[in-house]
Amino acid sequence: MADGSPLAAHLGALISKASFDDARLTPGARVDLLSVRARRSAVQRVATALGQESLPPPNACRATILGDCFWLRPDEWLFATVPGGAEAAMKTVEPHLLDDGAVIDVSGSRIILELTGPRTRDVLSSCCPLDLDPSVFEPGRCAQSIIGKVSVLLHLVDATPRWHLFVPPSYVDYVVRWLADGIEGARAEQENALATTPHSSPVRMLP
Amino acid sequence: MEHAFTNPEFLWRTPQPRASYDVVIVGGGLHGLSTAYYLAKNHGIRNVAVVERGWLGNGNAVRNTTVIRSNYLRAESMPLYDFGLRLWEGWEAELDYDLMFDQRGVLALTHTKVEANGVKRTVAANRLTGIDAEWLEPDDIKAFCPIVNVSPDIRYPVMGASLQRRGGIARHDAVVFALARAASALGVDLLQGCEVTGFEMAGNRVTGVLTSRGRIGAGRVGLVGAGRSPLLAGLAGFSLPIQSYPLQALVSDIVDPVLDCVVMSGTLHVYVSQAQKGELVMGAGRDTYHSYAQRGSFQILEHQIQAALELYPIMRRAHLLRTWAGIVDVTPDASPILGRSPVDALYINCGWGTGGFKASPVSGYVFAHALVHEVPHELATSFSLERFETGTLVDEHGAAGVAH
Amino acid sequence: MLLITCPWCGAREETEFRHGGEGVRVPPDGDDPGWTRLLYYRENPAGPYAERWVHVHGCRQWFHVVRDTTTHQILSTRRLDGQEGAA
Amino acid sequence: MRRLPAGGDIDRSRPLRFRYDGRALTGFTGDTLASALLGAGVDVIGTSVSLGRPRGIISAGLEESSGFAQVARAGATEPLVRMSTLPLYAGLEAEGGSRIVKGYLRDGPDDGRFDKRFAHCDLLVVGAGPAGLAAALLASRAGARVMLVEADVVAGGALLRDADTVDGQPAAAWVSNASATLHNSGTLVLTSATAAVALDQNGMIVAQRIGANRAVSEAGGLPEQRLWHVRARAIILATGALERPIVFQDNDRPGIMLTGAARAYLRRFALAPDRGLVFTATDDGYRAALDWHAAGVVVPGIVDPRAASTGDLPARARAAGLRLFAESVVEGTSADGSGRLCTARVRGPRGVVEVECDVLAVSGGFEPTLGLHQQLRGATRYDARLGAAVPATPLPGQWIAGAANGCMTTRDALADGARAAREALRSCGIDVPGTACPTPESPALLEGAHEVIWRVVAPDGDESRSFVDLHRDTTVSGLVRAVGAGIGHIEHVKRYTLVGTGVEQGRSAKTNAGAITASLTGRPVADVGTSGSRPPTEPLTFRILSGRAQGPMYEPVRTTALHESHAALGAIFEPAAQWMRASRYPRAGETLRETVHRESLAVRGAVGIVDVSTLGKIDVRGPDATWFLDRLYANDVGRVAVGKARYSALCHLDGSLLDDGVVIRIAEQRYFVTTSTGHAATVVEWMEEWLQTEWPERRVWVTPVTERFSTIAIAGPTARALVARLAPAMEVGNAEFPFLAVRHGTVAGVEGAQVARVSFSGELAYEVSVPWALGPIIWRAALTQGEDLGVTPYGLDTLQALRIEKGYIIVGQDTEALSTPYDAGLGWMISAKKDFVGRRTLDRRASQRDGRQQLVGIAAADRETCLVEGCALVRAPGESPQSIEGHITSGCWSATLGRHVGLALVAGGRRRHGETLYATLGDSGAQVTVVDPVHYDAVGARRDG
Ligand SMILES: Cc1cc2nc3c(=O)[nH]c(=O)nc-3n(C[C@H](O)[C@H](O)[C@H](O)COP(=O)(O)OP(=O)(O)OC[C@H]3O[C@@H](n4cnc5c(N)ncnc54)[C@H](O)[C@@H]3O)c2cc1C
Ligand SMILES: NC(=O)c1ccc[n+]([C@@H]2O[C@H](COP(=O)([O-])OP(=O)(O)OC[C@H]3O[C@@H](n4cnc5c(N)ncnc54)[C@H](O)[C@@H]3O)[C@@H](O)[C@H]2O)c1
Ligand SMILES: Cc1cc2nc3c(=O)[nH]c(=O)nc-3n(C[C@H](O)[C@H](O)[C@H](O)COP(=O)(O)O)c2cc1C
Ligand SMILES: [Zn+2]
Repeated sequence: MADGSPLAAHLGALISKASFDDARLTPGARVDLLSVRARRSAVQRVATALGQESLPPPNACRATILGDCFWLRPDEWLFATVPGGAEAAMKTVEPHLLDDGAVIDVSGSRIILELTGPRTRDVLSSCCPLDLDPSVFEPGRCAQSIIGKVSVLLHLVDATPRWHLFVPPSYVDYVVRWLADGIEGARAEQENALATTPHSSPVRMLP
Repeated sequence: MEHAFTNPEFLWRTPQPRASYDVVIVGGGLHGLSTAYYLAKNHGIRNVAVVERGWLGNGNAVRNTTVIRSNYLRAESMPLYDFGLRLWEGWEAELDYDLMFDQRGVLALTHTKVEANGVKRTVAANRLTGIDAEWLEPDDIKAFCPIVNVSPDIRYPVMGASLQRRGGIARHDAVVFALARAASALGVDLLQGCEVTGFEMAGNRVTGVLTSRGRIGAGRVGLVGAGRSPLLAGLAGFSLPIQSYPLQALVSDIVDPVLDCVVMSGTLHVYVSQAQKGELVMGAGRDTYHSYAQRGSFQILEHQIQAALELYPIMRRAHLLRTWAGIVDVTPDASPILGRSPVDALYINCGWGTGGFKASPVSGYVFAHALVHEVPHELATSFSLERFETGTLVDEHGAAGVAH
Repeated sequence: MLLITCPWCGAREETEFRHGGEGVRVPPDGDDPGWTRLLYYRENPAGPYAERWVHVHGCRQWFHVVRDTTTHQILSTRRLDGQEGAA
Repeated sequence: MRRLPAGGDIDRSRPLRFRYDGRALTGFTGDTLASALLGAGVDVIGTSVSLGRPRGIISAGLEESSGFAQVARAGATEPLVRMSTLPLYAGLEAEGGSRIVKGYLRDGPDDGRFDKRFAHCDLLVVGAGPAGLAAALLASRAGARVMLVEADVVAGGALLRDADTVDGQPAAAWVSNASATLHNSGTLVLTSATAAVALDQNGMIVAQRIGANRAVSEAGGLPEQRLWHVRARAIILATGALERPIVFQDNDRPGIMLTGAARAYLRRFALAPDRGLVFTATDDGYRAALDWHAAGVVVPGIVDPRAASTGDLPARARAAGLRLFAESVVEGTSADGSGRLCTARVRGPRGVVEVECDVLAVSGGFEPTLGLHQQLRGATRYDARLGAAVPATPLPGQWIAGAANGCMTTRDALADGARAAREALRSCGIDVPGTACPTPESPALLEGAHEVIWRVVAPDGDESRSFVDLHRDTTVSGLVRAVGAGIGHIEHVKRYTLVGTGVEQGRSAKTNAGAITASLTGRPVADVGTSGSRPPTEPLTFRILSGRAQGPMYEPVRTTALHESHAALGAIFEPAAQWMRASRYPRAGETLRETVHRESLAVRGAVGIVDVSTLGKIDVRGPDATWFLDRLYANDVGRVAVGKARYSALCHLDGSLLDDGVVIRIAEQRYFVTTSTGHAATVVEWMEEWLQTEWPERRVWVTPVTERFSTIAIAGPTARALVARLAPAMEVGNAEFPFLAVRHGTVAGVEGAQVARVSFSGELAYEVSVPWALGPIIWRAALTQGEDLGVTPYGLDTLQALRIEKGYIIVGQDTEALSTPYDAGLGWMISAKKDFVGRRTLDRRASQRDGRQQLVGIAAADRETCLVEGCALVRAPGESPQSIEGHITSGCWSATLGRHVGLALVAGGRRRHGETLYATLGDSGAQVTVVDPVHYDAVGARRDG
C-alpha cells in the first residue's frame, strides 16, 4: 500500500484494466470511521443530538451532520465522517452516551471501494449472496454480508447504481480480485449480449 | 472392461424373530454385525440377534469413504486401531470374501508448520508403538503420489506428509455382506425392518427390547447404533456425551486410475481416494449443525472441491456424480465410547464419529468380549463412559479431527 | 444449505452464520457429576431442537432458532431477549 | 438412421465439422452430438462396461443411459458428457468406444471460465415444458419475479417432439412466443440449465452450460458453465416425465431407442430409420409409428402387449394401415455383423415372427421426474396405472406440476402448471386474477386398456442379455442372482448388482429394477420401491463447483500495511492463519540458519524490528469492562493499573487454554487486549458470545481493532535509544517508562501512537501501534534512524527462536487441545481469588493430576544435535516399542546459546528437570536434557532493563 492511494499498485492496475462503462471499480473517498455503541436509553439522545428522529434501523444508512451513519447491529452504528473529523465527531457524540454507550475511533479499519454502473448487480451477485434486486435493495440501504469468503458492509448510494463497499484493509486484495474478475465477466456478457439477470441490459437469449 | 465385483451366491438367512436371545445387538451396521460375528466365533455364543430398523448397513456402513489406517496418536488408541488393522489384514481369508481390502497407503498432507509438527509427532508415536509410519518431504510426496500439487506457490503449500503404507481402503458394501453372511452362517439371526422402540426393564436391568416387530427377550443387550446412539440411550433412560452431525461424502464418475493411494488434508478439509471401480471418493469436514436428516449443506461440497482442485488440478473435469451424508456421533474427545452403560446388562459401543469404518473388526472384537465378560477388553479399558466423569479423556482431535 | 432468518437482518444464507448448538450456560454451583454434564452433555433430539446461531458475517448477534433436526425445517427464530425479529 | 432431405430444427446452411473417435464427421447447427452421429451413420457409438457389448444412442434427452463421450474442452478434456443434450459446435472432439462408460482425466491447462451467480426470485419454475411455461407465464403476468430453468438446450419439453397445437398455434411456435413473452416481462429464462441440487428452505443449485454450444475459443470471455445459487419464495417442479424402457433379451442393441427419442430425432433433427418397428405398452407409443409413417418411413408394425387398444392413436394407426401386433411382445432381437439391430422377434398369441427393422422404438410408459423432490425426502406413492412413483405431498414452499405430478397430457399439464402457479403465488401473497390457461389440442395418450410391463421373460430362460441398466451392464440374471443370495431390499440389490450407480444414476433403470425384483421375490412392486435419489440430478463438473474460487481467489490472503515494505527488503513470506507474514530477510548467499543467526544476534545485541500487526487487537470498554475481563481472563485484571499491561490467558469452560495475550489498561474502564494471530477472530467471538448470551445486562463494548493499527515491535538492547530518537517527546527511561507500561504520544511524526513495553523476545522492547496505513512511516523511520544502532528487520523465524529461548509459548503449538494453564507453566497467573470461565474445571482433580503433559525446556546435548519439532521424547535411544514421555513442541537453533534448544510437553515434566531423554521420530534418538523452559536470561534482566 503506497502512501497515496489506499490500493496497492498492482490492484490499481487490475481495476483500471477490468473496469468499463457499465461497471467501474475505483477507490472510494477517504473517511474517518466511528463506531458508536449505544444502549436503548442512549440511542434517542444521540439521535436528537444529531438532529435526527432516530438512528437508522437495521440495514439502513442515513446522512447525518457527522456523515453517513450505518446500522451495524442493535447497539452499534458506524459513522463515516470527513478525514480528520473523528475527534470532533467523537466530542459531539460522547457526551450524550453517558454510561450507556461508547464511541470508538475505528478509522482505517475499513477502506471504501466504489462500484458504479448498470452492470454492477451482475458483478456483485457473482460473489455476494444478498438479494440486490432494485425492488428490495433500494438506494440508502446497506447490509453486512460476504464477498467471496470475507465480511463486507455494502451500501447502495444511489440508483446509478453506485455501491460503496467497506472492506478491512487486509482483505482488500482479495475483494478487489473478486470484483475485478466479476467486472471482466460482466464485460464479456455485455459484449456477447448475454442476459443474466432480469435487469441487465440488453437481453438476448443464448440457446 | 471393468473388474466385476464378485459377490457370493448366498449371503444370509431371513429368519423370524425368536422370543428371546442370549444377546441382542441393536444396530445392523458394521460394528453391530462384527460384534455378533465375534460373539459367535470367539465366544461360541450363537443365540444372538442383530435387530436393525432398516436394512443391514443402511446407516454409516454404506456411507463411509472406507479409509483404513491405524496411525492414531494416543497410547490408549494406537493399540486398539492397530489391532484392528491387523484383523483387516486377515479378514478376507477369514471371512472368505473379496473385500477389495487394498493397502495402498494413506498420505496425510500438512500445510502449516504447526500441523506438520503434529503429524510428525504422530509418526514418531506410531513408530515407537510398532505401527508403520513415515514422514515424507514434498519431493517424496510427488514421487509417491504424482498428482499432488506440491508447488510452493499455492495458497497452502504442502509442507510434508505422513504415510502409512499399511493403510488403505476396502469395499464397504462387501464388508457388510461378508459380515452378515459370516454371522448368519454361525447362527446369528439378522432381523431387518426391526426398530427398537423401547427397553424392557426389571429394576435397573434390561431384560428385553421392544421393537416394531414385537418384544424380544434378551440376556444382554448391546447398543451399536452409530448416528442414532443418543436416541437409543434416551429410550433406555440415560444420555450420552454425543452430538450428532451430518458428514458428507461424494463420488465422481468413473475414470481411469489417477490416484493409487488415499490422500488426506486436514487444513484444507478434503480427502480423496479412487475406488477400484474408478470413481473418486471424496470427503470433507462435517457440517456444523445437528441433524438426523442424512444430508448436509452444499457449501461444504463447494469448499472441499475448491481445495481438491488446488491440490489435484487434474480433477478439474471430473464430475460430481452423487453426494450423500451419514450422521456421525461425535464425542468430546473424538474417541469412541465402549463398555458398560448406566443400565445393567446394557452395553454401549458408539462415538466412533467420522472414523469407525476402519475399526469395524476391532470394535466388534472387543465389544463381544465386553458383552461376554462384563469387563472391557484390555484394548478398550480407556474408552469407558466414566472417563468424562473422571476427566481422563483420550483426545484424538489431532489424529481424527477432520480426517478419517 | 440453510436459509436462516436473522431476527435483525432478515433471511440470509447459512454461510453468513456460525452454529452455536445448545450453547454453554454459566454453571449453577453443584457437585462434580453436575459439572461433567455441563461440560460434555448437550441436548441432541431428533425433531425440534432449540439451538443458537450467530450472524458472524452480519450483525454479529446471537439468536435462538428452533429447527427440526429430521427435516432441517426452521420453525422459528427469535432474538435472545425472546422477542420476535422485526426482519 | 439417415437424415431426411428436409425438415427439422437444424440449419442445413451451416454445417459443422467435428471429430468422433478420430473420424472427421459433419453435422448441422442445431444438432446435438447424438443427432449428428446418427445423421452421420454412426449408430454403434461404443462398447459396454463389463460385457463389451456394442451400444448406441437410446434417447434424445435426459433419459440417456448409453450415449456418453469424452469431450475435449478448453485445452482440457471432460469425461462422460451426455451426447443427447450436448449441442454440436464446430470443432467438437469426442471419443466413444470404451469411453462411453469410463472416462479419463488429464492434467494440463484448462482455460474454461467457471462462474457462480446468486439469484433470488418469488417463483422458481424448474422445467420449461408446457406445465412450466404455463406456470411462468401466469406468474410473470401477475408481476412476480420469476425464474425459469430448463435443462435442455431449448425450452419446450415434450412439445418439441409433439405435433400438438396450443392456443391454435403449432406447439413449437407457441413455445417460442411464450419464451419471448417471458423475456420481455423480465423473467429470467435459463436454458441448458439443470436444477441439480435442492437446498433446504427453498434453495436450488442450478448448473448452466452457457457456452455448451460453442468451442471455448469462441466464448469471448463468457463462462463455459455457471453455477446458480437460487433462493425462491416458492418453487414449482415441472420436470416432466421420463419414458421408461422395457427389458427383454438383447434389448441393448444399437438401433433400439425410446419412442419419444424416435419422434424427437424425426421432428427436431430430421432423422429417420429405414424400417422402424414400435414396441409400446401405452397408446402414446403409437405416435412414433404415426410420425414415421407420415414421414415416409416403413413401419413394419406396432407391437402392443395389451389387447387391441380402442384409443384414438391406435385407431389412427389402424386407419393408416399399420400392422398391429396386439397381445404381443418383443422377446428378443438380432444384430448384423457390426452389432446393429436388424430384426426383432415378436411373440404373439399365434407364435413368433421375426420382423426386420433397423430401429426399434420402445415405450414402457412414462414416470414422473422427481429427483429434486426426493433429494429432500419428499414423499411419493406408487401409482399402479403408471407403474411408477408419483408425488404424495409436495414439500413446504414447493409445488409439483404437469407430468411430474402425473398429469400426462398436454392439456392437463398446462392446466396443472397454471394451478400450481396460482397456489404458489398465493403463498407469496400475490393474487392472480383469473387468467385463462393456454389450451392445447392433443390426442388422448393414455387411453385403452392399461397394463404396465417392465420385462419380457426370455424365451430360452437366458436373461444374462436382458439389460436393466445399460450403463452399468446390469441384467435380469444379475437381479436373479441377488435375490437368490437372500437379499430383497432394493438398496441391497443396488449394492450387489451396481444397478443405478452409473453416470445417469439409473434414471431409466431404477423402476424396472424395483419391479423386476418385486416379481422375483413375489412382492408387490409398491413394497419394493426404488433405490434413493441423491444430489445432483445431473453430474456436475468439479470445476463448476469450485467456480472462480481458485488461485488467488481461493482463500483470502491477508496482508499487513507493511507487506510491500517487507517485499522491498527481500522478505520471504509464509502463511500464518490467513495472513502472509515475513519469515526472514535473507541476504545474498545466506542459508536459512545464517539468516536467523544474524537476525537473532542483532536483536540480542543491538536492535531489531518486526511487524506484529497481525496480532489480534480488541478494544474493550464500558462501566463493566473490568468485571467482564475478570470473568474471562485467568488473572486479576482489576489489579492492573491504568497505563499498565499484563500478560494473561483465556480458558475454555473445560479449563483448556483458548489463547494468551496482553491486557492493557488504557483507562479505568477501558482496555486494549491483544490476541495471538491465529485466535483474533475466535477471541472476539468468544467475548461477544458470553456478553450477549450470559451477561446482556453488563455494559461492556467489545470492538475488534486489529486493522485499525499497524504494530511494530522494536526490540533489543539499543531499542531505547532508537525509540528515543523516534519519539523525542516521550520519556523512555526505565524509571519513567518501565516494563509493562504503556504510553501514548508522537512517534516518527505520527500522533496518537501507542507504545507498550511488552516483549516476546525477552529483550528490552517497545511495541508501537499507529493507524494501519501509517505503519510504513514508522517502519521506514526506524530503519533509517536506527542504522547506526544496528537496526535489523527480523521475521517469524527469528521471532520464534527468540521466544523459544525465553520459554514463551504459542497456544496451539506448545499446548494440546486439552492443555491447561497449569500444564503450560502458566499456573502462576491464575488468580486465587476469583471465578472465571474454566476455573471450575481447573479446580477438579483431573486437571491437576501428576503425570499430565507439562511444559518443559529441552536442551540438546551438543552443538550439532537439532531438535525437530514433533519428535517423541523417550527414555532410551533407538528402542521400539517403548512408551512415550512427551514430545517436542518447538525447537530452534539458538544463536545466543550456540546450540539447539526447545520446548516440550512431558508427562509430569515440571518435576523432571535435569533428566535425560531422547528425541526421536521413531528410529535413532538424540540425547536431550529436560530443563526449565526459560533457556535464556531466567531472571528477565534484559527485558526489564
Ligand atoms: C460420509 C462418511 C464418511 C466416513 N468415512 C470414514 C472413513 O473413511 N474411514 C472410517 O474409518 N470411518 C469413516 N466413517 C465413519 C464410519 O462410517 C462409522 O464410524 C461406522 O460405520 C459406524 O459403525 P456402524 O457401521 O456400525 O454404523 P451404522 O452403519 O450407522 O450402524 C448403526 C445401525 O444402527 C441402526 N439403528 C439405529 N437405531 C436403531 C433402532 N432404534 N433400532 C434398530 N436399529 C437401529 C441403524 O439403522 C444402523 O444400521 C465415515 C462416516 C461417514 C458418514
Ligand atoms: N404420453 C404420455 O404418457 C406422456 C407422458 C409424459 C409426458 N407427456 C407429455 O409431456 C408434457 C408434460 O408437460 P410437462 O411440462 O409436465 O413436462 P415436459 O416433459 O414437457 O417438460 C419438462 C421439462 O423439464 C425439464 N427438466 C427436467 N428435469 C429438469 C431439471 N432438473 N432442471 C431443469 N429442467 C429440467 C425437461 O428438460 C423438460 O423440458 C405434455 O405435453 C404431455 O403430452 C406425455
Ligand atoms: C466408497 C463408495 C463408493 C461409491 N461409489 C458410487 C458409485 O460409483 N456410484 C454411485 O451411484 N454411488 C456410489 N456410492 C454412493 C452410494 O450410491 C450411496 O449414495 C451411499 O451408499 C449412501 O446411500 P444413499 O445415497 O442411499 O443415502 C459410493 C459410496 C461409497 C461409500
Ligand atoms: Zn444479522
